[in-house]
Amino acid sequence: MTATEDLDLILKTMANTIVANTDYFCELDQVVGDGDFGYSLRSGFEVVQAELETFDHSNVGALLKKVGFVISSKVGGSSGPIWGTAFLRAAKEAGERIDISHEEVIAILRAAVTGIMDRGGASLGEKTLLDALVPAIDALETGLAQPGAAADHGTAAIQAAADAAVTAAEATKPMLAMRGRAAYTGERSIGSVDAGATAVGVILQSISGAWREAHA
Amino acid sequence: MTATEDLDLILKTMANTIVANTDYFCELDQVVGDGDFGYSLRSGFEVVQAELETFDHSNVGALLKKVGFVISSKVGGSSGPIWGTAFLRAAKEAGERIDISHEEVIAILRAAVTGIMDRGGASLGEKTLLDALVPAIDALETGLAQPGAAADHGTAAIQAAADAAVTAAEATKPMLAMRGRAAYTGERSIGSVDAGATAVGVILQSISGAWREAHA
Amino acid sequence: MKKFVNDPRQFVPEMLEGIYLASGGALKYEPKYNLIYRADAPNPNKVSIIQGSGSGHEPAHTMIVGKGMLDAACPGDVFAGPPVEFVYETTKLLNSPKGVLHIVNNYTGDRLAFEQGREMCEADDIKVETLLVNDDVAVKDSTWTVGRRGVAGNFFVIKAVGAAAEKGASLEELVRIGNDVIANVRTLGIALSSCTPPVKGSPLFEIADDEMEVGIGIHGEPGRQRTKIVSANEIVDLFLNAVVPDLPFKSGDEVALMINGLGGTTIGELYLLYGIAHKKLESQGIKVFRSYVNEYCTSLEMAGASLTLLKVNNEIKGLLNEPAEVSIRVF
Amino acid sequence: MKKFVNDPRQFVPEMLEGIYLASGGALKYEPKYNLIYRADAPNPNKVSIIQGSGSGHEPAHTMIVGKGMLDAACPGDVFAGPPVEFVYETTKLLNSPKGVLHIVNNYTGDRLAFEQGREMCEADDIKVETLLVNDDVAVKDSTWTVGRRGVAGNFFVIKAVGAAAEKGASLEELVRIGNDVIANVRTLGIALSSCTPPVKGSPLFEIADDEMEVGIGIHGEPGRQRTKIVSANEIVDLFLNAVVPDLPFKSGDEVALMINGLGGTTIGELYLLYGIAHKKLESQGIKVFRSYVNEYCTSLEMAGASLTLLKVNNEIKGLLNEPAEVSIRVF
Ligand SMILES: Nc1ncnc2c1ncn2[C@@H]1O[C@H](COP(=O)(O)OP(=O)(O)O)[C@@H](O)[C@H]1O
Ligand SMILES: Nc1ncnc2c1ncn2[C@@H]1O[C@H](COP(=O)(O)OP(=O)(O)O)[C@@H](O)[C@H]1O
Ligand SMILES: [Mg+2]
Ligand SMILES: [Mg+2]
Ligand SMILES: [Mg+2]
Ligand SMILES: [Mg+2]
Repeated sequence: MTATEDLDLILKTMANTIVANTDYFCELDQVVGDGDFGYSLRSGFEVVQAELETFDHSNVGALLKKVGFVISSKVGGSSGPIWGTAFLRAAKEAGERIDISHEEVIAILRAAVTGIMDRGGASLGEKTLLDALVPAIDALETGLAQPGAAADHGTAAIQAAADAAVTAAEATKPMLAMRGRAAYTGERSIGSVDAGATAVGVILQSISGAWREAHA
Repeated sequence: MTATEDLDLILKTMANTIVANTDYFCELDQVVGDGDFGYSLRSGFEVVQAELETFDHSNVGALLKKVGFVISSKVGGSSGPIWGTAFLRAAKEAGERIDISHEEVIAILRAAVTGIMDRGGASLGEKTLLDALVPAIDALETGLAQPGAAADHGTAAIQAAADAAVTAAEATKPMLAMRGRAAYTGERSIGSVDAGATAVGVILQSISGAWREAHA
Repeated sequence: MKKFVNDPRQFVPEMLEGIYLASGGALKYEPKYNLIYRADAPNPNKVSIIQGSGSGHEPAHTMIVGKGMLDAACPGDVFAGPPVEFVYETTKLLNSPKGVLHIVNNYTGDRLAFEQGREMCEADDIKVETLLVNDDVAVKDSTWTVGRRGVAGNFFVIKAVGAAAEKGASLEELVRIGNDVIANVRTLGIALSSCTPPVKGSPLFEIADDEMEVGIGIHGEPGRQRTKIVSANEIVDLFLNAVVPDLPFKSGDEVALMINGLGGTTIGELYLLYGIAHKKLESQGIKVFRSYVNEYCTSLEMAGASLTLLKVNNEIKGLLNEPAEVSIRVF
Repeated sequence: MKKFVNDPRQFVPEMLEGIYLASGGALKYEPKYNLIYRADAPNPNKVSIIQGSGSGHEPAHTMIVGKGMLDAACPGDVFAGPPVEFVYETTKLLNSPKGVLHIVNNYTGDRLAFEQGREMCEADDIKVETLLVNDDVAVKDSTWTVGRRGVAGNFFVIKAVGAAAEKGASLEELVRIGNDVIANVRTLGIALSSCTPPVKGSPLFEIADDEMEVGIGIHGEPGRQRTKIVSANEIVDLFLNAVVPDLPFKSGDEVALMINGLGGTTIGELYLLYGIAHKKLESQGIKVFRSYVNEYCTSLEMAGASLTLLKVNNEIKGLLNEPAEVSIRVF
């Protein structure tokens, strides 16, 4: 599989997972947010789901940029700028490559994280999706550096990343929300997981499953 | 007891009964009306209840007129003009009398009925309080014409009137409402008693009880 | 009860005091008669226009006292017409050499109070005329019934005669104009929920979560039928199929189109209904001259809406376009 | 769900189409960007003023586009700020040589969309300035938080800069005026009920029949505390005890006093609250310059109200007194 084929698999799985979990993601956002997180993400990813094949596949950057544009034009709320910026920064880092090394994958993901931080001003530990995303990338980096990583097409590394995300999302529970709408609740935000972080875990688990199947 | 003492007893009992039955009268009005009949009557009769002693008692007409004025200044909805007109017409018929014969009682009550009909345009059988009030006056007239009527101070006649009102109120059930708010419900008005007619029955039963006690 | 209220029996007086205090001197308040009136009334060069219906329909009619609308309002309690004395005293206080116009919604309570009040005024040699508003098509009109109810169309009657009175029209002219509006205005209301009068403290009627009442009265009187809630498109069809054939409104007619909220429905939904109704009317060749989308005549916090059509001619168009200054405003 | 709606996901576009059709040509509508804008905008002699927040707060802000208020509104879905593209395209379309003013309520979603949108516009050499509205005293402001929320005070910011822009004020002047209003306006909201976003179809939160939420956010965000419902007098004390000491408003100050309905509360109750608040303020020596009693910034059909105080100086008083023409109106 080429890098854009791999990316297609990831994007399609991501879109399917988001559409399938719309209500769940909303429920997560309802505890201390306003309950629209799932709807907002769906508005963009249902377009990705339906039109992915028609997107420019000439290189990795072009494909990521198109997804960033779709999100910027369809997704409202905090998630639009945050996820949109993530994809646009990843696209910039990927550039016109059609082949991507393990190191480049990590660099692209780190660029997305920097974009989210620039856009939303959040740091780690402030109870946002960063608290799941960053540990997952760390785990992926470690995993991909293992000797067997090339042989299993990164399957184990991706699973490790997904597991790290789930664990880290769970660990947002005792955190005090400092960003986004949840921050208004102050102390009341303690005791429930962050919606964005939990969604990252759910999405990465789906991607890991799809990846294993595709590369079995 | 003088005529104004008798009238005081009737007015006090009437006021007490209306205040005590406010919620019940509202419930009756709720089936096909707007549920405010009890509140509307209360607005006037709680003033009668509290201030009756201060009213002009120089003659029957003056006392009835004062009640008519209180109702006209306090009672809203259909009940204000209907009950207010009834008292004002009764006052006019009673005039400056301080003594009232049985025949005069009936004439005063008939004047009230004519007033209600003039004001509201209703005839018998149109599912209004007239359908209880008129049969009650008929029964009173018959009762007062009996040989024993003077001896028992009209106690039996008043009880007969009260009973006639209750029976007649019950008989409004199958009627189609043609007047007031209930008329908007058309066929739906069939099957429930008229609020005003039922209230007349309740009030007359109270008056009959109080009368019997006072004249025992 | 989900309401901002102190003693429920003081709800109307406390509301009226708020209207008075918010007016910045434009209105006066006489607590004895629940009376809100223009500080500059009566004006000897102008007919005085009075309405006194039940409360609970705000902004009608206590909040539309002002230049170009009512001179005075003397409401009764929630959903009860005013006592006769309020009508009599208000008319006396507002008496003008040009006469007094009573605008009465066709409910037994309102009618009787205004008829008796007028008799008392005429005995005092006050010149009074009456307009009877009856725009609700839900109720069949026939000789043996109490006739149609007056609902949101009331706004147009007041607007037209209010504007004409401001320009010095005589009592007779106002009666002609008012009756012309009444002859050309039709309304239907649909309720999605009940409402809770403050003194009662519980809902006026029961209605299931998936039901609506078509043809509701503004005091919760039952309508034509109780059905399942349908889509907004189908609801607009229900409105138009009842209202349009009633006058009838015909291709080529120009109309004012009002979507009135009954109290608990968002203005967003009202505009959504408006858009659908506007398009359906234009597709029938009925041209919308002016739009009215807001709460005009409510039933406390009832969720629901009514649609009103007023067929306009040049005279009515001119009067609707005149300015007005009342409590209920945005700026 | 007790709502007039077709496909719930089309709720916002269908509402916007209604606003457009009701405007009689005063407004234009671009469905691609949920965009409602003045038919005569952009005006090269006037700064263009744009707001784009979540929907569900109507009449804010889509219904206050017009002369003397906003030039354009590009809302997102119910309770979600608009996608970045809406902000970018709207600003491009409304671009004026005098510049573009973004009025943003302080919510993460709105801020991020407008920040990114502004970056994109500046890359296209469009001159943009931003006002951040944050009047809600329920939320403690400190360096490590996201700051106060923007709620009903938004209306006064738009009214003031809208009036000034109409008279030709520069972008810099508008920023000064807007920030002056923002520095002097404070709000607290109290909810008696929840509300139901159309797409969600069920209430946003649970609240018992005898409970209220003090300090509610306009998207149902929790407030300062959940307590039993108290009397209207006590509720006004809660409002004033939170709002007055915050600025603080002091004896001798002149204020605009707004009682804003959150959607499901009757205007009668709003006037009742107004009257109580007016008297309590005057007893503290705070003089009410102008009253605002209506729905300005709602949370769908939520029962509840907010109280806003704006301390006014001569400049702001003059601007508040200027006329405006928008969709939401009575006449
Ligand atoms: N400043 C921020 N930086 C990064 N992520 C954030 C930030 N604010 C919120 N989030 C994430 O966004 C999620 C909520 O998204 P969404 O529901 O779309 O926002 P809202 O409805 O508040 O506009 C949160 O659970 C959190 O993970
Ligand atoms: N035209 C009428 N003539 C006589 N009685 C009437 C008339 N209309 C209504 N009523 C009586 O009044 C009662 C309702 O009174 P009320 O609740 O005060 O009226 P509303 O709320 O409709 O103004 C009815 O039950 C009926 O008995
Ligand atoms: Mg959210
Ligand atoms: Mg009644
Ligand atoms: Mg009534
Ligand atoms: Mg949101």
